[in-house]
Amino acid sequence: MSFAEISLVAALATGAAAIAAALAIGEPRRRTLLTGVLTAGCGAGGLLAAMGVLATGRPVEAEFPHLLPFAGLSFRLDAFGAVFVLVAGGGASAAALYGISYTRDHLSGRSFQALVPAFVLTLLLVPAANSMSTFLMLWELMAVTSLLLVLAEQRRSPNAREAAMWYGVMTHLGFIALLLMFSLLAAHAADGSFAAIRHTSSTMAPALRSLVFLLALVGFGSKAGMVPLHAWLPRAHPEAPSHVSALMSAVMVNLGIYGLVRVGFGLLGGGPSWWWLVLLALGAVSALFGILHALASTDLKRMLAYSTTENMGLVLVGVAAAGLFTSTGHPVLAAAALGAVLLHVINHAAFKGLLFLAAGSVVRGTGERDLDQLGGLMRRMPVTGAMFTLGAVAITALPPLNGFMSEWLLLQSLIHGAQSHVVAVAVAVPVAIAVLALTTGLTAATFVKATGTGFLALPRTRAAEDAEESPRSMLLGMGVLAGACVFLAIAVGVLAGGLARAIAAVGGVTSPAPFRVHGTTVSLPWQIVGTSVVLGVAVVVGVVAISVALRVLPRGARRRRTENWGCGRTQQTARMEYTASSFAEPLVRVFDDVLHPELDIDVTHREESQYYVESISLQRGIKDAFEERVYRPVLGGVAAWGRWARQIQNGSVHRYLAYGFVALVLLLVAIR
Amino acid sequence: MTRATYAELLNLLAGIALVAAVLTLWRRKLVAIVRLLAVQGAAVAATGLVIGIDRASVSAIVLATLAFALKAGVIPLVLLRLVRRGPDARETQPLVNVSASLVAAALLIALAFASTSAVVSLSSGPESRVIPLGFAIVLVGFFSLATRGKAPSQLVGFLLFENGVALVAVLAAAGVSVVVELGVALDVLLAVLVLQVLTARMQDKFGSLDLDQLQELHD
Amino acid sequence: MSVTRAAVPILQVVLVVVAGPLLIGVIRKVRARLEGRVGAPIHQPLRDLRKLLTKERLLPEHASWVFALAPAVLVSSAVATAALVPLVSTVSPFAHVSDLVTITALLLLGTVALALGALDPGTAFGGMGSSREMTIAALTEPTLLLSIAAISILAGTTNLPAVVASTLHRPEAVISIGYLLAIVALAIATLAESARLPVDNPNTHLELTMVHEAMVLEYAGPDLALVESGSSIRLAIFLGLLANLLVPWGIATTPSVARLALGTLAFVGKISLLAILLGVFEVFTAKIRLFRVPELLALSLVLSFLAVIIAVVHR
Amino acid sequence: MSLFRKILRTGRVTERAEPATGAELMLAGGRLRGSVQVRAVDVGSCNGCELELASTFGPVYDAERFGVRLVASPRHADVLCVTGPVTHNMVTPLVKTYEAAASPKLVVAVGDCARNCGVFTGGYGVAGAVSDFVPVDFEIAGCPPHPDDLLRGLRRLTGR
Repeated sequence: MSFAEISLVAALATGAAAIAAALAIGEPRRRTLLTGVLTAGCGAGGLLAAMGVLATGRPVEAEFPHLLPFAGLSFRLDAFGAVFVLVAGGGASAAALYGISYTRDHLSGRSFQALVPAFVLTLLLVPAANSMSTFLMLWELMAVTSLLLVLAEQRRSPNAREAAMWYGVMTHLGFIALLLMFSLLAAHAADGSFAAIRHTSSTMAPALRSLVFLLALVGFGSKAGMVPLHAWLPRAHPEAPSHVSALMSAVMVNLGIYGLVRVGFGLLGGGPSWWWLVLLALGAVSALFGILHALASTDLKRMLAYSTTENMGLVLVGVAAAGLFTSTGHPVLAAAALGAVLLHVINHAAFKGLLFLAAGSVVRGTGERDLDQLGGLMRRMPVTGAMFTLGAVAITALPPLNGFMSEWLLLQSLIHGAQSHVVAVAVAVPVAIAVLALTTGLTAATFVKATGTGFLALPRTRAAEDAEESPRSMLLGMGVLAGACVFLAIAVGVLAGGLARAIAAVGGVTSPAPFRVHGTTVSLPWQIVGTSVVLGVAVVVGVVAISVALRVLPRGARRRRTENWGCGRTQQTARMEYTASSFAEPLVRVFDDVLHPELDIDVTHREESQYYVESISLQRGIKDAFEERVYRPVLGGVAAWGRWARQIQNGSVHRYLAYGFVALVLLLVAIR
Repeated sequence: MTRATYAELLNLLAGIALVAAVLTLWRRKLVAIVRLLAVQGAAVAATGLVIGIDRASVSAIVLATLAFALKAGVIPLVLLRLVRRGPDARETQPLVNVSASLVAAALLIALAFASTSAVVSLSSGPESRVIPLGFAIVLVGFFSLATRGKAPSQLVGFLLFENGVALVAVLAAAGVSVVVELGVALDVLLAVLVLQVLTARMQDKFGSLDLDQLQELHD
Repeated sequence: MSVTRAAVPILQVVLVVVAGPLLIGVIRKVRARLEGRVGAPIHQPLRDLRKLLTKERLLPEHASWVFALAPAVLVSSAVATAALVPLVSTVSPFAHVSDLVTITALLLLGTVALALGALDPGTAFGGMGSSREMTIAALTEPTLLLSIAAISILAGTTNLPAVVASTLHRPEAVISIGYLLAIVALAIATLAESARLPVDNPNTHLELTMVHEAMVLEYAGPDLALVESGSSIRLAIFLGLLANLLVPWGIATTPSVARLALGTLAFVGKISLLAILLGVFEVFTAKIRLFRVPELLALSLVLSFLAVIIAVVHR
Repeated sequence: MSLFRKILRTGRVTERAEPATGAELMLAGGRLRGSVQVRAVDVGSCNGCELELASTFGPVYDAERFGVRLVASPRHADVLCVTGPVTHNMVTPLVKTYEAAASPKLVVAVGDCARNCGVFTGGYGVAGAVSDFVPVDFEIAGCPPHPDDLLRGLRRLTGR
């Protein structure tokens, strides 16, 4: 038995043990503790297994022919799937540690405690599924467990039910799409196993292949929060308990990407460029739309959820680029783009998980999610504040942290791809570059807003004023992910080999020397490592040196604390400082064609004269354009159709008999 | 001149013409917009001139010079008079705001390049490689014709459009059709004069050149 | 040889740290002369910095470590950039990581750090400044990256020294319309990034019109010195980069002492010329309204986009 | 272009300054030699002094050539040029401004009102002279002081 197999089995065993512990142990504190530890162990096991597979490139296989009627279960964890198991394992262990004290107070119930490890197990197993039936079953399990977890706090937050409804409906529409897609594929194959499908998919009719791809786009895209199928994401992710939000936003969405790549490249073996142009457009729109809404929203967790849509958009752009480059005969660039995709999936898991955990710790410390009500937390919750800042720097793709590496790689592959001689590519790619750049800039603005108004400045409410720091296990959970962010930045070169194996394992993308863009001076792994280390060292050393240098100045040793300079105002309060909404206002105004901000101001005058103002209240709402324009009409249409359908059956027996008779006649006519 | 410099020169001129078209979307001052139009006309005519020189055909050179006088001289001057007579010297209410129309212009340019790729690959001469730029000018001109509120700036849009057509014609037929082009330019001049008279009338009647007000008259 | 090669980054850093404030001095001098004044001597900004370093350090009552750290991050990111980009010479131990995407990211790091530092004390103007700064920065990113993409497509690489070298080998590339458009777009982006007119007025005293100034209202003494020198270094880098992309001649391609000396002279000459032009330009332009800035940046975006497309099609 | 022609025609309008007298008083241990940032604080003046101060920094007198610059925040300032008698409402702002500046810092009382309430002595709105609230290091007399005097005073601070 190989190392990977052993650790995988260990992971499954501990996972099962965690569920058992959650159900068996009566005393809540011990239950949360043991379940958390075991779940973390399960995650760690998955992590190790993935590392083993990535290191050797040898897949782990298992067949259980009789476990499921007719189909049986078949697993095969190759290097590509291992990347996602890696992410799931790491994220799960951090979230579980965090959960120990996060859930102690109000979420220590048996069912909830048991659901978390179950969810983690599905996350670990989905990338290992090797047949249609196995995949669909695990996929559905994953959806159901996460759905129940979203509902966990329905008593405390009224929105949870509505969110869960959106999530349930949309994820099942996605499931139907996937079911259709796999049945189409399997219909042409000997059986439902991926190997068989891969074998015969090339013989399918082009139109059918395209249909399969589009269905995959719908099914997996909705899971990845791709616009316009994103509507559930900014609802469901914030409503779940924060460590579950972290798991959903950092790990589960990635599986949408996994499925898309697995089907698009692995099973279908690539396709015509218009597939990828469509995907490119959708990805770019998702990125821009997501970050604009993240910028405009003041709810901390909702903002993070929208930024997940944005990051998945970037990843989808990468996938599309890989597809385009493959279809136009640039396998090397395709490999680079796919490498960027995988790297960004890993990085995003690290910093998005970190940010969600930090947000959870804020919610726990203040009971507030609205940035306009927070402020000054950096001095009251120093560790959480530092963690959030780190995550913000990482997600803004600033050197020397990890987010920079993957965006750098993505941009490199795009810039070099723009030199393609296929005009469609040559025109589409610059647009993608522009969107990427704008997204980066807006991300910077968004997270300066979040950090600056949430953690810096003066507290705006009592809640923020008497916030207290979270217990140790939560900080530990964040620390793990923060460490991951730093490690991934400095030691990204370590991953290069594994990523190369993963790309090779996908199939459909074949590259002689992965990560080597020939004809230019870019040879990626080398340079990424070089860049990260050089920049990291340079900036850190610089900061330290300067801080020290200031101390040796004649008066540099100590600082005099003074009152803020308020232009001599006699008193200044937190009401005078910029809130999150006011910070975002200029950009919201610039992009009002997209965001359609609704502003209503009502001024109540004193009765004696309209020149004396009693109070002014200002409300700004920003609605999701796609919900307004797409969802409402569709839902309305469905409802109308339902009303029409009701007329058909009015309960009269004769009419039903008549239906039967007409049907029979038609049948006879048909088979004549 | 060498082929390289010839091709580079064509690019440069066509590029100037396109940039001028884009700038008309950015500027608000009608006078500035008309000046940009003059610059563009000059660039387009110069393209014809360069091709004529390259072909060493006297007639082409002569006609190009005439076109130059017309596009960079007469038409802009007429327009300037028209603008100076007008009450409001700036494009106040474009139907699409400036930033949005600039982004739209970028997309139109991309579209132009994507759609004319076939033409470019058709012949490998340096002229044909510049055609996408001309086509982009056509699209941008059409765009500003469609989205500008004031009569003069709409006129400018129309003339941008015409310059684009001229450029494409010159490039496609590599200078031979300067005759045709000149004919077009002439009746465009005619159209401009007519429109000037009309707008002058509007001016005197309603005291403004705002087309929405015409709309109101209609209903 | 290897010694001089290793000395290149140090030389460049020293150069920009000194030249940055002098550039500001030159710009002020030019403006003063055109306004009919004598103006402060060119080395006045250096004097100011020296004095600020001897002053007392203040910390606003509500500020956290972010406020204290921001200037250091700003300066060190700028210094790191100065070490990477080819200002004096195209050969340097960091040549392989000196790439355009990295540079933009590094400069963005400085911007973000200062924006956070401005929000930290919780004053109204700090928030206003940082909000506006981030707005402008966000809208400038696409132009920066696209113009960069255009140039690197023409040169076949995003590695800066390679780009400059390729321009040296193919001077005719500079007059190609794509290249020129990219440079123009980059110039507009430079004005926006380094808070000059018409985007921001560096010597306004009216808080409500401030962008960059409003962010640094709370900084005093040595911290202010850091902020000032940090932004002046950024200006020097931007101008030097622009100069070397447009007219790379004179830059040292071999790390010999003589060539480095020549390169230094050329660099100083180019950026001071650009600074004079900037000064004249600022006398002749007014600051545009904050909500007209997006239009300017949209224009530069279109230009850079056009540059990319032309570069792709006519390469 | 018309502006450019104007510039050329106007040329330099700054008046020649008399050479620096050797007898500068070097306040703050001469740490401000050659570089002084000034923050003007109006604590209730009739704006006469402001006008003169403005013209001191204008083209004709051009204080900037001696290393003096007006700044927007006391945090950036070494010298507070206080004008006018301190009115009741401006007492706190004056003290806060002084607190906000980083030492070494100097307070210059510009004009007679600042030195000793001038014509406003005993006015109902007047709380007192500047020196009653913050330590004044240096005074420039006059009602209002002539730009020449202001220039001379500022030059004694910069020592140039």
